[in-house]
Amino acid sequence: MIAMHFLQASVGWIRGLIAGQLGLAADALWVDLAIWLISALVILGVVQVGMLYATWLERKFLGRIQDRLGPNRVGIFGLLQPFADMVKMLTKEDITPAQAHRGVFNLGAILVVPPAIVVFAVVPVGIGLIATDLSVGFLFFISVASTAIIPIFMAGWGSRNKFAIIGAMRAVAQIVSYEIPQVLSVVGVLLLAGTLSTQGLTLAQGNGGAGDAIGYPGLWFVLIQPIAFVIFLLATTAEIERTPFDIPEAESEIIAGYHTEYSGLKFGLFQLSQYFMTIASAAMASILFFGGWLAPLPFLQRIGPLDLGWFWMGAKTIFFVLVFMWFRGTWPRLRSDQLMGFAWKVLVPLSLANLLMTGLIGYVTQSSTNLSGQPLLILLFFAVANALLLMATLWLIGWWRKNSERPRIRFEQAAAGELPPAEVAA
Amino acid sequence: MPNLDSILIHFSPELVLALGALVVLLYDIAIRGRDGRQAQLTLVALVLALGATFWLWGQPPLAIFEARGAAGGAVVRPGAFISDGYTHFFRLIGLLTTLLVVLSGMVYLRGRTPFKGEFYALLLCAVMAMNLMAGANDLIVVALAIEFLSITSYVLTAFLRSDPASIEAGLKYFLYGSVTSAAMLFGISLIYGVAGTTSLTPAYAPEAMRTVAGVLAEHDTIAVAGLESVLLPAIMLVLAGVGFKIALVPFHQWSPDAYEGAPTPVTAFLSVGPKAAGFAVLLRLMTRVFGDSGLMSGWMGMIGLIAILTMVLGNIAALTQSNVKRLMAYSSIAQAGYMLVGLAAYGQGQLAGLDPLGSTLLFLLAYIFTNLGAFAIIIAIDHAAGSSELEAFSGLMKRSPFLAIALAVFLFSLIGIPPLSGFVGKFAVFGSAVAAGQIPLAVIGVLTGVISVVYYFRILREAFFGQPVEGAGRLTVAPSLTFVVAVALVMTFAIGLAPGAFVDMANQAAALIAPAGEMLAGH
Amino acid sequence: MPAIPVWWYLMVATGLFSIGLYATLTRRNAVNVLMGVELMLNAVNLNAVALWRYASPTVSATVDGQSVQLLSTLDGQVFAIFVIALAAAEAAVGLALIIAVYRSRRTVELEQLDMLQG
Amino acid sequence: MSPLLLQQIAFMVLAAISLSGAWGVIRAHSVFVSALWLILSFVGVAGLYVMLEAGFLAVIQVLVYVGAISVLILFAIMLTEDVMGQAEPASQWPLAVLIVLPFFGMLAKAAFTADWQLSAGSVAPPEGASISAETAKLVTTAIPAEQGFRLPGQVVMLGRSLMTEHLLAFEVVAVVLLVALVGAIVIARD
Repeated sequence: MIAMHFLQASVGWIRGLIAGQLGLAADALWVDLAIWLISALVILGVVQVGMLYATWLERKFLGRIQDRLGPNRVGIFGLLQPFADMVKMLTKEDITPAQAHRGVFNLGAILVVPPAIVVFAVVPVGIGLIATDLSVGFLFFISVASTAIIPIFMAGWGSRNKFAIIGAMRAVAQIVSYEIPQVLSVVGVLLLAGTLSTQGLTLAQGNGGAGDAIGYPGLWFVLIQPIAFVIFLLATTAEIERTPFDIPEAESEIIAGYHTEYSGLKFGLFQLSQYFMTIASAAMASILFFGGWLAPLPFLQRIGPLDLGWFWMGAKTIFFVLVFMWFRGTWPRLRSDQLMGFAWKVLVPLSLANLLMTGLIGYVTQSSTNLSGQPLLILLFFAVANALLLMATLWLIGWWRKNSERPRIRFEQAAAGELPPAEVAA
Repeated sequence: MPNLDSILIHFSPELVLALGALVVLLYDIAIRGRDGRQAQLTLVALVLALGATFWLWGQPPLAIFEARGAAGGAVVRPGAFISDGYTHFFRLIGLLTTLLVVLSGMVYLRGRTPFKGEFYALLLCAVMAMNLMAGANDLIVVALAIEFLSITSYVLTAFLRSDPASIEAGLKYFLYGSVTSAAMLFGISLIYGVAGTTSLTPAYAPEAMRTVAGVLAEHDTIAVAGLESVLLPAIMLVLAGVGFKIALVPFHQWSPDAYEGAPTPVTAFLSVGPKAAGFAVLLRLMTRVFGDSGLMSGWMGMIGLIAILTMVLGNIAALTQSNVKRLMAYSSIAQAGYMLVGLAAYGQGQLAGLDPLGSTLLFLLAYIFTNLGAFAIIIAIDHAAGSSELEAFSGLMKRSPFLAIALAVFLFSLIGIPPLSGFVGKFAVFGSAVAAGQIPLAVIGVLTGVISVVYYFRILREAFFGQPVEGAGRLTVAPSLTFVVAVALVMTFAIGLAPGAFVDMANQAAALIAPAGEMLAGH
Repeated sequence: MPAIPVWWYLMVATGLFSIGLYATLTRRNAVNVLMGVELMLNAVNLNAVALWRYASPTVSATVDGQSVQLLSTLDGQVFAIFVIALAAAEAAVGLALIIAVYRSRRTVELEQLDMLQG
Repeated sequence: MSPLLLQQIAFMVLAAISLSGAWGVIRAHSVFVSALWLILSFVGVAGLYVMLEAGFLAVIQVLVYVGAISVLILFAIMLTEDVMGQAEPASQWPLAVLIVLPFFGMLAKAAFTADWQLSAGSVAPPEGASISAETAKLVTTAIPAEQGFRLPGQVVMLGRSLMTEHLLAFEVVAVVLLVALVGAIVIARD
């Protein structure tokens, strides 16, 4: 409470300062605009630096995984490497292919960045510390992230290069497909929290949050919805096109996919947006399932008057960024048909099953008077249901692996004339 | 919260259909593409839904999917779906149509498509959409149901995807349809704006509630607020959407192409199902919602004009067609024009004992059996010859006398020769027009009817006096198809010879959508 | 008096609708026609939401001890949501048809689709 | 500058975005570029929804139109066009103008002259149709009000509305989507 008052007071103090500078009343529209501008600049700055060091972290971490040292020449531990990289990238020649559709080609590279920045508007790092607490925060995140598809199409089409187009189409097919399990897996969490606001979702995982009000204890949602969490993590990895779901830019097949033709600064913009999205997705995973800026234990939430929300949020985000990097370092890339099959035949049914389970338990516990106020019993329900779901998962993955070979067999049979033509056509 | 029990009871035909569609799809997956009994399952679902409809006929009318207040459970918003005699009438028409279409198309489809399960599931969904159109009491449900039927129709039209004509027909149907439905939705959004609610009528609800019909009835207020200039264009836009489903001129351009390219059983379905459902929506909207006297004078002229255009253009364009499916497309456009005459005669006096709207319903009832019977024969010939050109009908008399004579009966009925059902229908609508003082409509109807003799006789001449093409032997017809022809024959004669019971049926259904007595008396 | 009169919105919607209609009437490429339809549907939604915001019946309610005017229904928004769903369904079927036509005819220019004509 | 004027400027900008996007659709020479203009128009309309205080709808607009329908359209273009393909110039435009202009005039005049406030006030909602205290509370409970956050807005109300007043439409749209899914697969599957 004290920390909250401290923060609110400080926000008020900043408002007053700005108002004083501009010579306006503290609640004037311009002050609002100035506050928005400041938060935008803060987000941009933090994310920018975060992105630069994410590249460093990635190279260092991958190096360790692969028993190497990673960058260690520029600065201590190679800490200045990102800046060297940046200078290199900015000074490279900017090439636009002669056949490219100039406008679409350039616009594609420019438009790829804004969605990746805008999503940070709904990432909270503490009470009151959020750019805008939208009532539809999570949906906002998803919908803005989904607009990133359009510049990918523009890049692929504008390049007039078949690898770029194939890469773009693969990327879009993948992103669109994985969006479905990504959203469906979270619906269970949304049901439990009863809100779409990211701030509300965070608070629902704390003591005294909305979770308590409807009979769920102040627990991180990962404990109640573990399978949903795994689905979300995998789908998100595919959404941001990282290994093992990085088919769109599989170097060995289609060079660098939709950004094959880009160089210098424009290539840098693609890199930038990808790291932005990685950080944003890591942040969203921690908000949805790991309590966001809430500390793991209540007494760790603040030191004296200082709220540590930003610290916990940052720590969790970095943890998930590392998880994505760990995926990249250790998993092989999936085949294209496996990739789509995995989304539609495994993740979508599972997330639907998870939603059904959550809805059923939620309905039972809310309609039964015996159960309200018995959080442990409810948790037990969820544990049993999740165990059942886990078994279903394993069975489903086994089935999928058995069946995912089938297209090849059918194709070979067809080639050998073993299947009737009608069936081949079908 | 809506009342679940009443939904389960009064929505049972649609629930059965939805469940049936699901079962057919799952069955199709379970048998893994082998030849199965999807058609039989579909028939079971249709018969069950028919049974439910007959059973509901004895139940008191009710509007379901109502919203109730949290506290006392009082209805705060009238039901979104009306389950009364009018709805049952169209449920019956929709279910019977589909039953006959499935029976006559079973053999035709075998071997023509690998997606039998999907075909029948879509057909069941189409019936469900038609039923929804008949009972819809909410602008949103009206829009959804029309669009639902449209989407299923597009897919069914393009169902034979190895046949370029089928796909092309589907695309043309789709493009026309999506434009007109967007126009209709625009009109609906304007009507919503005028009324402030999407709920259409206070059907069977005890309390007075805000509805579109209620707001529009306050005609003076609307005129003062200048909203009349919004409503008439809006009604016109809605007419475009519904007119597209019925294939009224000038929203008919899709229909010859779609009819010709679609698989013949689908053509049979399109020529009857969406038309009937379109009329269901049209009549209910025009009378119960826009039936206020001030508005009516605005749209009555439009309806009369459309009826004339439809009758004239349909009959004249049919004269030059060489493909029978295409010819039947224009023929069915013309028939829809005749049906519309009943609506154009509405509210201005009536033929002894027959409501003008009842005459439309009676015509519809007569039309579905006659037209489906004719189409059953076209399906049989198309199945055997692989073509629906006029030449394929040559020498039908020698190849199958039963079909040839049945065809003659159906076409005579479409012309309107007594004592067949078509005559009763035409007599009813044109009689209503005369009684309502709409003499020009009746005269044009009769004259265009005379024109229609020419093109119907072209088919009959081929069938009776033409020579069978080389190698075409006796036409063997599946028993299910013979059954359809027989049923259609029986009904054609029954409605023609003993119209009494059917007139009662149509009248009772029409009475439910006629506005209350005082509104008529106000004229 | 609100800052923006409702007819401004309605005018934008009408403009979108008219441009969409023009596109459907003049464009030869089936995909372009479909885009025109999408514009028309957007006009529908804008209309519905604007009229919801400005022309819905209102009721008084007490929220947190303060008496406020609330819009009593969400019909316009619900209508728009359903139209969006319909647009998605329609686009899926329509584009499937376009792709199927292209597969059999190698064109999606409407003037070259002339197998059926009377 | 007053908030009122600011709102009007915002409206103008968004309206200009929507309409210029639509104009681009009919003027662009390439189908792909047409589609990009269309997306711009969608975004503009989403902005107008925000101005109309329909935030949920704005997000849905972006999610479905920009994120899904335009992607479908772009896919169809990529699958059906020669990548370099140029659309032919529009045909029959005089006729189309003849149809569209009177239509626009009629609707625009109607929208301008009509007194839309009529429907807002004329019929009083009956007892029970008003938002109950209970409902009003529900809208605000998702986040404890004393913590001073914004209301979750209309999302909760929309959900309730879909599950009560519009239950039938909600169920039907599910079947429509299933039918569209099945239909699209039947038609387009290789």
